[in-house]
Amino acid sequence: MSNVTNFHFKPYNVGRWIIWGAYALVLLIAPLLFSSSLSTTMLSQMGIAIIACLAYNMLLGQGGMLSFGHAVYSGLGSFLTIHTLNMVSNGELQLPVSLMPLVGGLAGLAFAVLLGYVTTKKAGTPFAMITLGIGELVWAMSLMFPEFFGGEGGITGNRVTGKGWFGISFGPQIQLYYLIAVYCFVCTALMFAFTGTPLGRMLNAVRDNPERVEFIGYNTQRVRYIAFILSGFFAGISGGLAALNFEIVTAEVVGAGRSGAYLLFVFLGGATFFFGPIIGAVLMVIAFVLLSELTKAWLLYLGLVFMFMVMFAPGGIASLIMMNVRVAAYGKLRRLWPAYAKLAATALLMLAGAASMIEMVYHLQLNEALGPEMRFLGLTLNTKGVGTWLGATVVLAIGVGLFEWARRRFAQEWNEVQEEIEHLNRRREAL
Amino acid sequence: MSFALELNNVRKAFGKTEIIRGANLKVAPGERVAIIGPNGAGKSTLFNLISGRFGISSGEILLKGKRIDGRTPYEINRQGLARSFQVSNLFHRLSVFENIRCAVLWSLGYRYSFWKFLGNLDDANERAEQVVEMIKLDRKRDVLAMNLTYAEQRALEIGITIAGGGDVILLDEPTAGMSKSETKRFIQLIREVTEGKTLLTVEHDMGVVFGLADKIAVLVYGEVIAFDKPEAVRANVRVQEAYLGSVLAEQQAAGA
Amino acid sequence: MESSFFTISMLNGVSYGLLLFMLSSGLTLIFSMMGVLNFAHASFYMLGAYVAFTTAELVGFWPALLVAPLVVGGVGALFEKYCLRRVHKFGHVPELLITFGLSYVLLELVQLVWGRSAVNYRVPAALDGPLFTIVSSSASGLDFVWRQAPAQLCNSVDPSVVVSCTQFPAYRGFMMLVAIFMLVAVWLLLTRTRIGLVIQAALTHPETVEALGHNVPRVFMLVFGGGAALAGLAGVIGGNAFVTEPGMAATVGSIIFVVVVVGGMGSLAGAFLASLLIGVIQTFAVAVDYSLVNLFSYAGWAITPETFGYPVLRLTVSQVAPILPYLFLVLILIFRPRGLLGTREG
Amino acid sequence: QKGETVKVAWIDPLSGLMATVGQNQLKSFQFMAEHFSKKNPAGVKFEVIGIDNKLSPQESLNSLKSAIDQGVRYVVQGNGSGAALALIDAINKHNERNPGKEVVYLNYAAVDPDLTNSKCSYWHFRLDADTSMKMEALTTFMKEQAEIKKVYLINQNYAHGHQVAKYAKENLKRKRPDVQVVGEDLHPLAQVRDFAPYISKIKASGADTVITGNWGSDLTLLIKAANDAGLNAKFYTYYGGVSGTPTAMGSAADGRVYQVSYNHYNMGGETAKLMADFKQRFNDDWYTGATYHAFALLGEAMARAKSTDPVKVAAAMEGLRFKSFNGEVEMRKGDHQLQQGLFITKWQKADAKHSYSPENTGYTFAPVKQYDAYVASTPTSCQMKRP
Amino acid sequence: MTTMLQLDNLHAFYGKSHILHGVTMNVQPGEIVSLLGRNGSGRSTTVKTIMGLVDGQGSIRFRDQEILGHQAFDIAHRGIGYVPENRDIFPKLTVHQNLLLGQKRKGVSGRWSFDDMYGMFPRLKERQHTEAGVLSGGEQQMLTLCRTLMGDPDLIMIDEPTEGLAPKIVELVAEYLKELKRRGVSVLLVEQKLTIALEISQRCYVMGHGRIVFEGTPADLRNNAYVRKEWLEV
Ligand SMILES: Nc1ncnc2c1ncn2[C@@H]1O[C@H](COP(=O)(O)OP(=O)(O)OP(=O)(O)O)[C@@H](O)[C@H]1O
Ligand SMILES: Nc1ncnc2c1ncn2[C@@H]1O[C@H](COP(=O)(O)OP(=O)(O)OP(=O)(O)O)[C@@H](O)[C@H]1O
Ligand SMILES: CC(C)C[C@H](N)C(=O)O
Ligand SMILES: [Mg+2]
Ligand SMILES: [Mg+2]
Repeated sequence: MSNVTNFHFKPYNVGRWIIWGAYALVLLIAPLLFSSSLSTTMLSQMGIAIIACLAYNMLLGQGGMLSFGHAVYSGLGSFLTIHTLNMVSNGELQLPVSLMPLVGGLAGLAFAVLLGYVTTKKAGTPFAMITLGIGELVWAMSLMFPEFFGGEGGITGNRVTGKGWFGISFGPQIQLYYLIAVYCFVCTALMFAFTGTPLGRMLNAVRDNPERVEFIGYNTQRVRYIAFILSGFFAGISGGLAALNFEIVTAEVVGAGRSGAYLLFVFLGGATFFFGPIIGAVLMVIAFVLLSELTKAWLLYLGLVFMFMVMFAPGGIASLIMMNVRVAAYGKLRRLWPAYAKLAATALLMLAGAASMIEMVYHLQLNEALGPEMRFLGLTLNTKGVGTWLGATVVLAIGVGLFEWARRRFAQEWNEVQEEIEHLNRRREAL
Repeated sequence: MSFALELNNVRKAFGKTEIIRGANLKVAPGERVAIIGPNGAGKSTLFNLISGRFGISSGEILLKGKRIDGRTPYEINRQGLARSFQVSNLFHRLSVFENIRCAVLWSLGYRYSFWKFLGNLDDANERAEQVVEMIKLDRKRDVLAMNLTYAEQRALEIGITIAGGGDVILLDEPTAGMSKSETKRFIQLIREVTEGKTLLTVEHDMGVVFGLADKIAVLVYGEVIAFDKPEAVRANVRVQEAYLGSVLAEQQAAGA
Repeated sequence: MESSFFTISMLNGVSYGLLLFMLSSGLTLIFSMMGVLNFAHASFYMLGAYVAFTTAELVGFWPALLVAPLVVGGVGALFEKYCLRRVHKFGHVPELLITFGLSYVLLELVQLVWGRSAVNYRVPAALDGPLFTIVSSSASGLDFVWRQAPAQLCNSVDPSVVVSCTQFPAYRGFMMLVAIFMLVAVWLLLTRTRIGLVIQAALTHPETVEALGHNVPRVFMLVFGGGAALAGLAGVIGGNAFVTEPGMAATVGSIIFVVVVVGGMGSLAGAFLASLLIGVIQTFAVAVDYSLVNLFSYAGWAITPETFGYPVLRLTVSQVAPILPYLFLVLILIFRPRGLLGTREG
Repeated sequence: QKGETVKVAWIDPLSGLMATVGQNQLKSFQFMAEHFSKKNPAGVKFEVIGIDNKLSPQESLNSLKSAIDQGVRYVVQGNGSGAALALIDAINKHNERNPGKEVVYLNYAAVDPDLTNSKCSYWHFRLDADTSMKMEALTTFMKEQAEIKKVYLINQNYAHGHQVAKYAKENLKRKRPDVQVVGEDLHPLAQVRDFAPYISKIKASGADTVITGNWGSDLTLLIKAANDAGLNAKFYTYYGGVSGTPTAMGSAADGRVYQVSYNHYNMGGETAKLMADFKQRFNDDWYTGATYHAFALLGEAMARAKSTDPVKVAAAMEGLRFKSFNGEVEMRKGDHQLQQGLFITKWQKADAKHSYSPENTGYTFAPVKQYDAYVASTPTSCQMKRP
Repeated sequence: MTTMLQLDNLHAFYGKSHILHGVTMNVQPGEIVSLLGRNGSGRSTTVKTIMGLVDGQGSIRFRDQEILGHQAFDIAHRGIGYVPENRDIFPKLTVHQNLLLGQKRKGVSGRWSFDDMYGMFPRLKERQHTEAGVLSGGEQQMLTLCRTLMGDPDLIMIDEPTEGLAPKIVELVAEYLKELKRRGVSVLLVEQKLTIALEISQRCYVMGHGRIVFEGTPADLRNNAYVRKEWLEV
């Protein structure tokens, strides 16, 4: 992917104000649009995940550090926050609940200072493997030390403690959501600001060419280390918020699964763009909470989506968006609409065919107790009927055929548009 | 007076093979020195030793009178020594401007700060703009380094080297791979941007050597066998034997 | 330590080490040659076990020994050809992620085909039972008896003499043999052919290598397929030695990375050494029931549950034995990032 | 309440390490729901909604939210005391913060004694027998086995394993002071691939009996390794019958593995028919007896409360005595722990008398001893807070 | 005798940018032909297209057989050798291993043996077992040339072989190119240094903007001030 943009930090940029304003607005009104209790928790979790994924991307996207163990920092942040919460509940300490995520942040920071020192000595594969090792160690310890980690049951707490301000007790999920939203906004802004600081830029330089960095006066190890600490801080904040959100912290929060999810979804969202991880985080929550409820085959879908994304859009969703933004900036997006529409329609048809077959297979294997009939896309399918299978196959085949046709048409138009843009650019350059 | 750069009996061995065998060199401030020598004589290695990329086996290296051997590259750089590479060594996913700006940050004292915005660092931005203009890449200011042509990359390579404001500059084959016409333009560029600085450069093109250098050092098998004014070096029998003494070199030199 | 216990533990350690090597040899092959950290390796291992199970049901264990690696190798080769190759140019991280994705897909597919519980994949009769029995008696020391030791040998007549018999399973011996076979095969591949060179060169300059007359895509496909086939072979052997179930991939998932990394990126000998070392260390660590508490009380410090850090001090070596490899990994990477015998850092 | 449909959310893993077990139990619940919808004293219909919690406490909370959004007022869960604790805690908070929308939680397999002691909750009802009760029965059985002289404890290094080890030592000291505990090991959960070193250690210790709370691959690999090394000790286990384990044990474990549980494969009567039906329908074994308890208990309590409102039903369930497949059982009022008889069974070849063979292994767990509820009953320290 | 290499109306593209616009040229057996031109005129692109590394249209015939559209390794096996510009040595392999990879089949070398190579550049022999990545720039250049020779090509295409070499070695390389010719190898030489190119080649082509703008003998070119001025110098 060659179209990587750069973020010049130009203050007083109108576009920027609009984007940040819109971001704040989305955070503000989302729970009003989606108001069921599940969606409120999901929104809360998205806010938390956004901070975590952005923190992770400080390493991966901006610093070129592939970590397999970043959950250690968010997780330990969670544990210290919940312990603090319990101390406050027991009256051993005075601290408003709204500041507790900072405790998590400090914990993440402290552990990053400690463990990051050895981790960031190296880059590349050794870095990746050290994080893997440390992650496994912390995870194994978490089950062995029930005193701190609470064993299998974890540590529970009650966020309704101390005296609330103006009736804000953080008991109702919605109040907590707004706390998370505020943290999410502030952390996003801070992390974005970081990309425009000398250290942030040097981190990019270290990613691209650590050797040269040494010859322009910087110690690469130090650059990585400081970035790691900052990333640990933000990860810790997200952990702290998670502790308040769930009011229980168990060993899984430091586990490899969590770390792996950060990696996968940051990548899926797009590690090369600042906002990529935000998309990734939203998808992560949707995938884990909703997708697994919608279908038993969610892991299969997830795996396939990953493989396709890595193959066809290695820059993640963010890069797809930016490619279209570029086209739009030249005023040519309208021309692509029909092609997009065809592409989407045929893709849906193809997916419907494939998904119905997958769902039927899973139904046969898992839900036979409910009889051979299953509901899918509003239809009742008889999983034992030859006709159903035949139908699904036909839909799939037609879908594939049409999709291929639409894809070719689209590719052609897309190329044309790109060529025209190139042409325009060259003309502009020549002027 | 103290020399800008001083090498005393520097030795370097890789495994059993000794590549630099007691090199001595004293460069006065403001001098432009070209280092020539057969392939594999150790010219690039010498640059690597001076700039701290490799440690020396014995001897000492002084920069403006201070020992720098055993220091890390970034420490040496902070003392005012900058170098370029034989193969372009850029930050390929950053734009031309960002490449240069990265290179000026340390010297302006911004170090590892993450509480200031680059956009507000007027001195750094100004300096970076200046350098971009100097290396004549202002029209490519926002192009990613990896999308530049070869010659532009070489120019950027020089830009990064000089941007930090170091006053001792090492350039390793800056014109390699360029055609005659481009080479000419480039020599001019180097002259401009290194005005008033101490310059060491490695070159095989005698045109460049004679066009650029006040003094020439000849490195053969890890030893400096001659260090003198160009004419004197050209007349030196040992140098002719070891290195020059060919039609090609004569022609190139004549063309300069 | 008693000599019989020592002998048995040593045997256990070495055979466990060889087992680890068997599991990770394909990964080493792929990693050392192509630089790809193949997260789906364990899934190939699982696939090998399942395919072997079905093949063994149909035509018996011995054909399965051949069929399963071929099938898995084929799957690996196809994956390389249609997926991995496409992302190669994007760098190592996408390569790694696509194998991540593959591991999900393989797991789900295996569950769809073979169901979610363990399958009854058994050791063939010819390899069932002990290879030899170690008879240790407090009177006459150690003695090795081929196959099963007769019952009277294991029961002492004299009550003052303690006799105990420990069997060494034949299948474990077989497993060791296969591991050695893999070592030799991979070693030959690396040293006797130029495939390794071609791939290493192609990692940085694929076009140049092609221009020199080497069919680079085919070589990549063969190597990846070969690595997958080795995983498949490990699955044939490991599947019945342990349990063939969907969780089997996850249980070996990270330990094999430890072996490869500790050994040194790209070093076969290193991986072999690391396997043995980890096997032996871990086995002996299990036998050590001492903790820091014991150590300190030895030195005269009284440690009570109130002492700071008691939960850590209380852990015995045997309790942490299975996670020692990770500790080992972290320490090695910090102090010798190239790994035991590695030559490069990444 | 007659004719009403009662939605029961099943929150347990369908993916990950415990997916196999989860699948089986979801099927069991669906099967039992169907069975009890046909006849129950309250005349209600049961509908089971399966939600995958991926064995994760945090995900369980999401599942709970989703269940509540779907109008569910009854939740069942069993795999993992971690998820159980999370659910208890969340349900306590939910019920407190949302009066009128209370949710009741039936725990069918999470056996951490804390759940009905220090962490007990009014909204939580446990249908399985907890670790301490099972150990009580197990050691009572061992008391009578004179040949037991040296015992070795090997367990997973986490809460459940710690508890098994603790109760084993306490009970043995009390009931068989002459028995020597010759060794104790705690190994990390699901991390050990090769148990041979542990077996050597057990062997070296001279133990004749091993007590283990291990489950899943940690149990099967342990038994396999023991068999390979020719270790002749007897194994006293908790989880020999769980999906996958019978297959793995096979003939290797013949006569050497004992299990303590509140049901077994050869109980005859109604269960025999249910098991046969289940097997025919799903080609799988019905071994989670608590799925039966759950609907028997709910049906009975709803009939008494004449309502399906969780608050009333919960009140009715307290202290309720009802008939289940293993005789009359009682939901003890003080801690909501079901009091029921326990069985000690032994892995052996299936024969005419003990004919049900799990996973078509040709082997079965045959009962060797039955204990009445009072034998295995353990005291509770629960101080129940009632609304 | 058949023509060694014949290009007819060759067009080439990098993605969508059109670089070669109908190149027609040929190389006869036993001939040294040089291809001259300014930076960016498309010389490297021409040889890469012949080698199958860049997509082309038109016709490329090697010994009267069409090779356009074939894969690079196949073209190499037919007997074309290619020495890339910018030192594409394999940095992690030793010098010897680099040479080993030059052989198309293991252990099969034709006209050239390892000893020939080491005899040609003794410097390489000294550095035999070092990683090629640490070689000096000039040493790398020598290695690239030798590596291709190990494949025993009948036609060798060399892209800027003297780049970064000391003047003395440059002359040495010129000698070796003549030696190649004596051993019956045809050479297509892409060069920057006019002196050398004109001295050793029999014919030369000059390229500009992806087209052939001049064809003739070195003597013709020397006499053609217009072409030199317009297409070669500033
Ligand atoms: N890290 C290293 N390990 C082993 N040998 C090395 C290393 N670095 C350089 N050398 C050897 O040192 C010798 C000198 O190399 P150097 O690059 O300094 O030559 P140079 O004078 O710059 O030549 P050129 O003009 O061809 O670039 C070479 O023979 C090279 O192989
Ligand atoms: N990979 C590429 N993608 C796009 N354009 C390219 C690529 N490589 C070369 N070009 C363009 O093709 C044109 C011809 O390049 P080529 O490398 O063939 O020139 P050359 O005559 O060999 O010059 P040089 O002296 O620089 O080697 C140039 O304009 C160059 O910018
Ligand atoms: C696997 C990757 C994280 C690192 C790779 N070895 C590299 O050198 O960049
Ligand atoms: Mg050099
Ligand atoms: Mg070129």
